Amino acid sequence: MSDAPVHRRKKIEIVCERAILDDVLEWLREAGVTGHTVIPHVAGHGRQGRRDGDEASRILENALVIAITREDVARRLLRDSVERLRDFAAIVYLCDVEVARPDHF
Amino acid sequence: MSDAPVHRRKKIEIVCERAILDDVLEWLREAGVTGHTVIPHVAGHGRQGRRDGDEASRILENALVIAITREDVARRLLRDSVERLRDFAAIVYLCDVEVARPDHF
Amino acid sequence: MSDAPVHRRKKIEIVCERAILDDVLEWLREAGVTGHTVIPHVAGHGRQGRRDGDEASRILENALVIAITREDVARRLLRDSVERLRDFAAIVYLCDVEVARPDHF
Amino acid sequence: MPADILSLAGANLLSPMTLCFALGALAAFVRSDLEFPDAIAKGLAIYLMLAIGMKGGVALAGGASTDAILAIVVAGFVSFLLPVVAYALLRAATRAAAVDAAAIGAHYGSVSVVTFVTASEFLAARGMTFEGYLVAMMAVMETPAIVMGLLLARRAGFAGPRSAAATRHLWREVLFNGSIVLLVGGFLIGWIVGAPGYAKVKPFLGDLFNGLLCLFLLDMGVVAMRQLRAAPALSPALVGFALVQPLIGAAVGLGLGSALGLSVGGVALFATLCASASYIAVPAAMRLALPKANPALYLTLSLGVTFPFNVAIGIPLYTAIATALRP
Amino acid sequence: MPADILSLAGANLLSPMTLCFALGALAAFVRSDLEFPDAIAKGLAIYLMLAIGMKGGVALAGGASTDAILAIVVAGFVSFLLPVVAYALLRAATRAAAVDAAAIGAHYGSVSVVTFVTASEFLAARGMTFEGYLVAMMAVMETPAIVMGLLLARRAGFAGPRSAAATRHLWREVLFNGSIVLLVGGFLIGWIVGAPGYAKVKPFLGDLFNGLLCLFLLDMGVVAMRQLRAAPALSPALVGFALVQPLIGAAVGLGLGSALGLSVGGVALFATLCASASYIAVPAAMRLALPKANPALYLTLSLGVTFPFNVAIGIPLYTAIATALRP
Amino acid sequence: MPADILSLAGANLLSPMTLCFALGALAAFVRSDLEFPDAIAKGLAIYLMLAIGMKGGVALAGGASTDAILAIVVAGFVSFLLPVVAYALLRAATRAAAVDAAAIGAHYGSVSVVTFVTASEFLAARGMTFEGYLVAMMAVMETPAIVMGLLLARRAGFAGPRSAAATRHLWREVLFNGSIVLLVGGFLIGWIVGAPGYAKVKPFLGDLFNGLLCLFLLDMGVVAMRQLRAAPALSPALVGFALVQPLIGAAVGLGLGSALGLSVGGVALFATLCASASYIAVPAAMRLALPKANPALYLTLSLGVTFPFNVAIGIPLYTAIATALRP
Ligand SMILES: Nc1ncnc2c1ncn2[C@@H]1O[C@H](COP(=O)(O)O)[C@@H](O)[C@H]1O
Ligand SMILES: Nc1ncnc2c1ncn2[C@@H]1O[C@H](COP(=O)(O)O)[C@@H](O)[C@H]1O
Ligand SMILES: Nc1ncnc2c1ncn2[C@@H]1O[C@H](COP(=O)(O)O)[C@@H](O)[C@H]1O
Ligand code: NA
Ligand code: NA
Ligand code: NA
Repeated sequence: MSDAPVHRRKKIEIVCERAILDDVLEWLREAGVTGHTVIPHVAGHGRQGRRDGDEASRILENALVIAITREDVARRLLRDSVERLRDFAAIVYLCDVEVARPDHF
Repeated sequence: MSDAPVHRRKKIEIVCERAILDDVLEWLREAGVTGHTVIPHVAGHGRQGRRDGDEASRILENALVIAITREDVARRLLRDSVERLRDFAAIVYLCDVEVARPDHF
Repeated sequence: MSDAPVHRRKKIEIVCERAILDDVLEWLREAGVTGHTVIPHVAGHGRQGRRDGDEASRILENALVIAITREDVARRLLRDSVERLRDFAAIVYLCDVEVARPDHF
Repeated sequence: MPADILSLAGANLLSPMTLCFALGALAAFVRSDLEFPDAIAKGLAIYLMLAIGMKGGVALAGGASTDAILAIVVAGFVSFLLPVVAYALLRAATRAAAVDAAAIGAHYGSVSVVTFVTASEFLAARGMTFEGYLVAMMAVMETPAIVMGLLLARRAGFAGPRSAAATRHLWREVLFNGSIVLLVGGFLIGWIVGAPGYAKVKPFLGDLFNGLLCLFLLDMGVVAMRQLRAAPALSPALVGFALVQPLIGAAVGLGLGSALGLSVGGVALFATLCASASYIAVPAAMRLALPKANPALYLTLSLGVTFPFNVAIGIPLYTAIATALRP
Repeated sequence: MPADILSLAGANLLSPMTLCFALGALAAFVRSDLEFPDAIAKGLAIYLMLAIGMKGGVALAGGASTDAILAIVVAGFVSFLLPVVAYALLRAATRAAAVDAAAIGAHYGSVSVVTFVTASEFLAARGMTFEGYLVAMMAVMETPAIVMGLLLARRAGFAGPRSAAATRHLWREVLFNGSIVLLVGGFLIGWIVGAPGYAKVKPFLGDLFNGLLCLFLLDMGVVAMRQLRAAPALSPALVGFALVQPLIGAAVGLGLGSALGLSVGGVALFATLCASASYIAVPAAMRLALPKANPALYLTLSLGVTFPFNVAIGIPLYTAIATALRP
Repeated sequence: MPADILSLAGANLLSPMTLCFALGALAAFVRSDLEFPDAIAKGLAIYLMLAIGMKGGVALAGGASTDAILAIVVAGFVSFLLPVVAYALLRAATRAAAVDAAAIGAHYGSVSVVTFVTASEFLAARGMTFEGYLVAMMAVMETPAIVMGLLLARRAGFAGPRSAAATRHLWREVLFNGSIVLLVGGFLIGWIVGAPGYAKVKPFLGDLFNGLLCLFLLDMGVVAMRQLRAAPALSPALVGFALVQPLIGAAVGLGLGSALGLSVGGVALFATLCASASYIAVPAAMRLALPKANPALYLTLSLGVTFPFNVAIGIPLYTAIATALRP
């Protein structure tokens, strides 16, 4: 077990309003992220108040994007997010993860 | 890139039965957490058996709460959770994250 | 606060196609994991292209499995996943977490 | 009369509704992947409650009698007191813990809307009518049982909800849960608009009722059987309770219904209400207020045992007795 | 005539549809857990749009007149220009920021399909007919207002969408959003198949219309009231705007509708379109294109204030005036 | 006769159902945000299967002939053997890998319920009837093809499911998948309750059928077109396969149906069943059992090419030939 090789990557998670989801995914792609996972219906509360997707236009609903990627890519995304997501309901954070197939991410 | 300032925070995640979701969110607020994200329909299995929200009253369903906050707040919540959530289906854990906008959390 | 005991565990997260969800959960159980949480409807993009569950058979949909467990169990699962999940759309990664009730996991 | 009961029961077992219920149960039994999306099940429930409420209101439109008001008050008291009977029976005849007995009792004091609706169609198919205010009686029986369940638990030393949010949540549940709003609201709307207003919505709320009930019972069959399968093995004593308690409730309903001077159909329906157990509103309330009670117990008894018993056997039985009691 | 208005308003307030809306609002007000699954609400909306579209197409089947084409073009222009009126009014009479005024304006230039549908049933219940192409007028009014809203915002110094994906998304929303596809598509299908083809689907798309509208309005009541409760306190000036702007829009619609030679029912419906504000398509577009505008403002005004105002008071009022204007 | 086919095809293309399908496809083509919630689509599918099953059972109520049993057995064999034809064709005429050919073959041996239902309405609109047991034939054709697909794959060296859970899951899918339960269950219920029982649910399960089918086909249009768009470019040979294989299947169905002595409507429907390809049950099974087969291929061929082909052209074509074959 101890001999299993450990490969470190970063996980970036973005909670954002659904309206800009396509935009965020395009941004990730351009930055060189090769895959992502989306939890499409997520509620929340933050500076912009309650957002629980309870109304007809559904603009008050969030999505949660998860992407595993290389450290440099993740850091760049984190830094750029400040400017990029300024006007929208959104948060971004990074976290260390270990993966088994380094070629995958 | 290397010059991007890194701000450390804690992420607290709580999986709990939906019945006590409002209660848990109130508890977070009182503890000084300024925002949260909720994944509203989550299935699971633990000491209390299968919980997959398959029945009409939906009491056998979980929610997943994510909150980014300061380390001291997160540790206090983790400690208090033992007593607070004793009777319910629930788990709590912390994880290190990095954020770009420290004022946000 | 500083006297709160900290117990380290690993969180393993698996994003996989829903078709093999039961199979994955059986595998976790066999490996000695005592609980899990499932986010049942998750979209994504990876080597196998877009998977957003938009079609009638719903085979193009993912689930996200979260399990907190001991480090050795998690490492073994990570190692075995390479072989076990080869043919399917799936990713696996580990992350450090702290819990309050060590007997729980 | 026994011949009567048998023929009623036979006709009931072979109606499209009961057969749909059986089909759903069978599907879940063989672990078919047949699955109703939760949204569809909720949508159907909203439809059934609004439709039955409005039908009741239209039937009463124009006048409201003191008869109706008396019957509604009596129904509320019955819901409040039936949990005591169930609690005593459970503690005497089974090994249920006090907190479980209190929680289960609350379920049997309250009612199952689908059981009521199935019974009302059973009567309609036999040309029997009933008083419009039966719907209001059902609405009023939804939640007093919750309060009595909590009192019983407190007496046994179990505190109710601990946080302010949980208490508020609980009271909202008791007073304004969705079923009550739809039943009472639909009733009032029907009462206000009367037959002419109802004509506009009848193709939807009236003509489709049976068909949508079929669909709903199909889903209930799946849900009830899944609950039974997932549950821990129940002791024979507990299963016995879930079969005897409805009979006790029905007896109370038959007696009081006759005393109130209800029609034969009305007596049968009131008996059905007393015999039925909640599986939506009360579990949600108990989970909040009595977390130490075991949900697998109360869900399985009400949904897995009593509900199918009433749908298949109870309804024709209570109807036959109500008919026999006719003065 | 005032007596007329009052009796129309009274009849409207006591229809099952309006009462269902009130019931939903009440449920949300007491914080009942009554909740329509989102899927059901969307399914109902799809039904209503397809059904109203097809009805309109069948009514016009066979022929399309220059009258129709002229009316449709006029409707598009009205939608394009009404935001300017709303913008001016907001800037003059309230303290709304320029970007908020532009976004709110776009909502009032566009239309609310449910308001239209409610009005069409109100007319039908009174035996009044209207031109089939009113549906096409509604479809064409859905989105020109979005473009004008963006122009107003740009004039005030706010850029539109920044990324290519957002721009594409916005244009798809303007040209092909789901409502437009269903209304125009349903209209064309009705136009092609005519009465004989429509007969096949009438039991569903025609006979059930009122009943399903009840259900939809029940949900709208919940949604509108929740929006009102969750919103920050609105200034009296803003609430005033949300009551006056529909009257201005209605006046425009009454005038132009008469000038176009529409029937009484047609004039009333066109006035209703001009008076109503979007709460689905436009918010979605504004959120993307003008993120600095405050969504709580535009949603609360259109959904929480103007929508109930039109359903309860506006529709009978505009109808009474259209009747009085009859040459 | 060619004139016949053309006029049938024309009438079919201009029915509300086909037009709704086209509208959905168009909406997806222009990337409209028109979207059916998944729960609504599933709810509609449950309705269609229960309704068509029950209709079939009622038609057969009272008696079951040896004719029916023979036809049902033959249908099962056809489903089992058609994948061999498809496999051979794919391997000979396209560059599909063996495992893909086996998986695609399984799809074409099985059936598409919506295609069947659309065909049955096509016949009804022309006053043509068919044997009630056609529904049972459809149910029996759902899954034998899966078994043959796995045998073909094993012959080519691909193992089936590897874990015990996957094998159990697969067998449940083959024997008790939701469609089979609803079709067979509905059939049996209809057979038991007969015309008098059916009368109670006919306003819902009968009268609304066409209208709800419209809604379902609208969604299918969206889904089929999205599948086409998302798919990798298909080789012309593969597209050709998806157009030729239905014709081969239809020929088999026309021949065997005539030999079995089915009515003209029955022959046309059986041909449609043989021509149609599964896009719900079989993909789910193949994904588990043959993960190395490419889902984009089998989904696109069955849902994106063959399904629209059958709906628009196949059904009137097979009907015209069945009519011409009448002795
Ligand atoms: N501290 C936090 N922890 C977790 N999620 C948050 C936090 N703050 C904000 N969010 C999420 O991010 C969304 C946008 O946040 P905001 O831009 O602050 O309104 C919210 O609706 C929440 O879902
Ligand atoms: N080891 C674990 N890993 C991940 N989730 C868990 C674990 N144990 C419990 N859970 C989740 O927490 C819920 C409540 O757990 P319990 O209180 O143990 O029944 C379960 O239904 C699961 O969703
Ligand atoms: N880099 C990544 N980050 C996050 N999720 C991913 C990533 N790559 C793949 N996934 C998820 O894992 C699923 C299967 O991936 P794959 O096997 O690469 O197609 C995808 O549909 C995504 O949901
Ligand atoms: Na009861
Ligand atoms: Na307007
Ligand atoms: Na076939």
